[in-house]
Amino acid sequence: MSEMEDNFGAVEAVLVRPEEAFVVTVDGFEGPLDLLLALARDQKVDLAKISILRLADQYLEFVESARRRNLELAADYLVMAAWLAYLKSRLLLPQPPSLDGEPTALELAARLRWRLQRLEAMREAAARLMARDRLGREVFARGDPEPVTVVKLRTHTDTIYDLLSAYSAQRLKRVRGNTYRPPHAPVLLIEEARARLERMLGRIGNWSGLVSLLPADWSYGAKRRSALASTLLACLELARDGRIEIRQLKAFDEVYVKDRAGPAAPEVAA
Amino acid sequence: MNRVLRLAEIAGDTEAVDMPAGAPPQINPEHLRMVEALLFAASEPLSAESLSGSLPEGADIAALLSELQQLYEGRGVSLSQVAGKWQFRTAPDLAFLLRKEKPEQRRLSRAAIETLAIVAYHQPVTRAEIEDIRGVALSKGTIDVLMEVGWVKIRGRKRTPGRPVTYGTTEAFLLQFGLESVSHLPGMDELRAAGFLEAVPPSGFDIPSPSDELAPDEDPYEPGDDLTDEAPDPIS
Amino acid sequence: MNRVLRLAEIAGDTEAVDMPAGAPPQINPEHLRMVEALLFAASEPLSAESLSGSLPEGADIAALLSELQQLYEGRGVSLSQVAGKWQFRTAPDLAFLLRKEKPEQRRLSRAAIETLAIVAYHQPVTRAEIEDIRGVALSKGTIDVLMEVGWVKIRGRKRTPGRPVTYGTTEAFLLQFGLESVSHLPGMDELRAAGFLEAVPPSGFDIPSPSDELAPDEDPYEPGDDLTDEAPDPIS
Repeated sequence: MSEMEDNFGAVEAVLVRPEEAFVVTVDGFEGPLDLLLALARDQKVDLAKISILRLADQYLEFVESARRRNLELAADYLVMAAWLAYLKSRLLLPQPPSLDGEPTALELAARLRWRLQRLEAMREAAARLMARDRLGREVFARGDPEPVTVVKLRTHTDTIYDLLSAYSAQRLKRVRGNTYRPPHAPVLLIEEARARLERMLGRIGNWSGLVSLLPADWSYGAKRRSALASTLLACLELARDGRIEIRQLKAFDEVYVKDRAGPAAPEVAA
Repeated sequence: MNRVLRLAEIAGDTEAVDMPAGAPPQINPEHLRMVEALLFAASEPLSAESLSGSLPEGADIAALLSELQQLYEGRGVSLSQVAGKWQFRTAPDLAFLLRKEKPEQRRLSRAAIETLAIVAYHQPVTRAEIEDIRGVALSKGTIDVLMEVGWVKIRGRKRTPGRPVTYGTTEAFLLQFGLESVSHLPGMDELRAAGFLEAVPPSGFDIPSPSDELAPDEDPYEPGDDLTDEAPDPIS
Repeated sequence: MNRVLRLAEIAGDTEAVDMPAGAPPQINPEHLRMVEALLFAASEPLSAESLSGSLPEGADIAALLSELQQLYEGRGVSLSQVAGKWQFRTAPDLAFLLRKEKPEQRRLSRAAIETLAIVAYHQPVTRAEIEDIRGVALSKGTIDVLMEVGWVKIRGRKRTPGRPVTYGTTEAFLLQFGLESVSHLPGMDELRAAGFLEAVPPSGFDIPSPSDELAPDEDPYEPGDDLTDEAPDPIS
């Protein structure tokens, strides 16, 4: 039994090779089984009683005539032809005693007959299915449905506690805000000053005054104080890293900066 | 009786029931079925003319429609006429079936509850006054939200230039927060006692005593008033 | 007679007509109206459960549905049971009236139609099994088309080497073809009795019946699975 399965399975596997994903139809047939079914109908007998021997002949004839007409048949048609020729020869020979599970020719023929019947049964089922009254074609649902409207029933969970605490906190904050609010002094961060200087490296003239390096919009008032302090600290960091030199002649005097990587003195590093 | 017989005729086999002699306009049950199906499947109301166009020649469309309307009378579905056209609709008294209520719990945003509290304590209060008390401009939707929830209403207009509208709280507000009237909102001492304010509030801090009564400088709101609810913008 | 009286009762006022003694299950006319309205309003079929959910406690939904079905029998609109749910649909014999400039639905190829039928009758079924029945390789797009139309879905994996995916039909398929369930497919019993729903010629094996339930050798499909839908090719 299982060997019969295997045996047949091998033929079928060839018939349905996935790489033949596009199927060349022969005169409108969808594969060898479809062709066989059409030929079987020509015999005008019940499929259950169809002569497989005659069917094999019809099929081989068909393949032969296709060949004569120079039609190129898809491989699966040829595989079926070869298998039918083999089946035919076995059916014609006297039946040898069944070898240990090996399917007999009659069994193979019966199985083919059954597959044809099954295909036809499914075809009829498909036809019956498609003949049903279909929604949107023969029968129609309500054309203008009245959908259920969802009404949101909102409930608020706010309590008198929320109300009073929001009010008290807000009023207090406001009253305090009016009495003392530390003024926010503008601050140029040291990191910003340093990043700015680093971008300027190579373009700083020899011994430029520190004041000349301040950002233009930070050159007066509180902003100037913050910018001066941050830029000085940034210069000290860069000097520590050996990227610039700093000089001040005496306390509180102007601070001068020299770019060690500047274009004027490229090899000063030594 | 006549009516019932005709019902039976439509519902069941046509041969079995004899039309009583002298029955009013001959209703062809086949035509009735057709009108029924056409109206059911239509995506919009149909006029008698367009129904006629789909029915066999000579069908008495007016009689058919009136028969169909009677047939559905008192049922879950009724045949109604809108703008001269016909359509099936579910019976109006069953509208509740087509409405699902979905409970949803919400909380006001910080800005909204602060604004609500200010309206409650300082009413009647104008938008500009609310902004002054909060120290922040009111975003467009805040008062709208409170009015939509139904806790804040426009109560009048202030007798100042521009006649800005004044806001106050509603009955629903009192219900939500369990207050008998706005004058029952806790005052300074009670807020202090409840721990909302520290023992010694900053100097100049006071809590107003709100009232439902019109303020001396307030006019009642008349819906006929123009709908600007703000003082003219001083900038534009 | 009984029937007619009940019809009259539903159509008109309830008091006027006495229920005949010994009437079958008491149909509450209000409940009947409600079921009618709910089904009429819905754009999709409704299950008995969901109808129950909208009706008053204790309403006999089965009796109401069967009463309503009878009430609409022979009319232009009828109450049909599809995919285990209930929906009003126009009577099939009136198709000629309603089939107008409906945009022609995508035409399915012969291969697609056959494949659909095989999936419907043989589900759960693998691609290899479909190919075995048709005796030809399925072209790549065939199942895709059916899935795109929404009639076929991946339902699981077969517990065989390679764990190929199994296909089945969807609820939309049942709705489209007006089927109560897959076991109501036309000619199902005959096909089963003849053994044509089996993979091998009948020889006294158990006969499977298509079902939405997972087959004994089927695992539910998990979208996380890799998308190979075929057993490893024994040839390549």
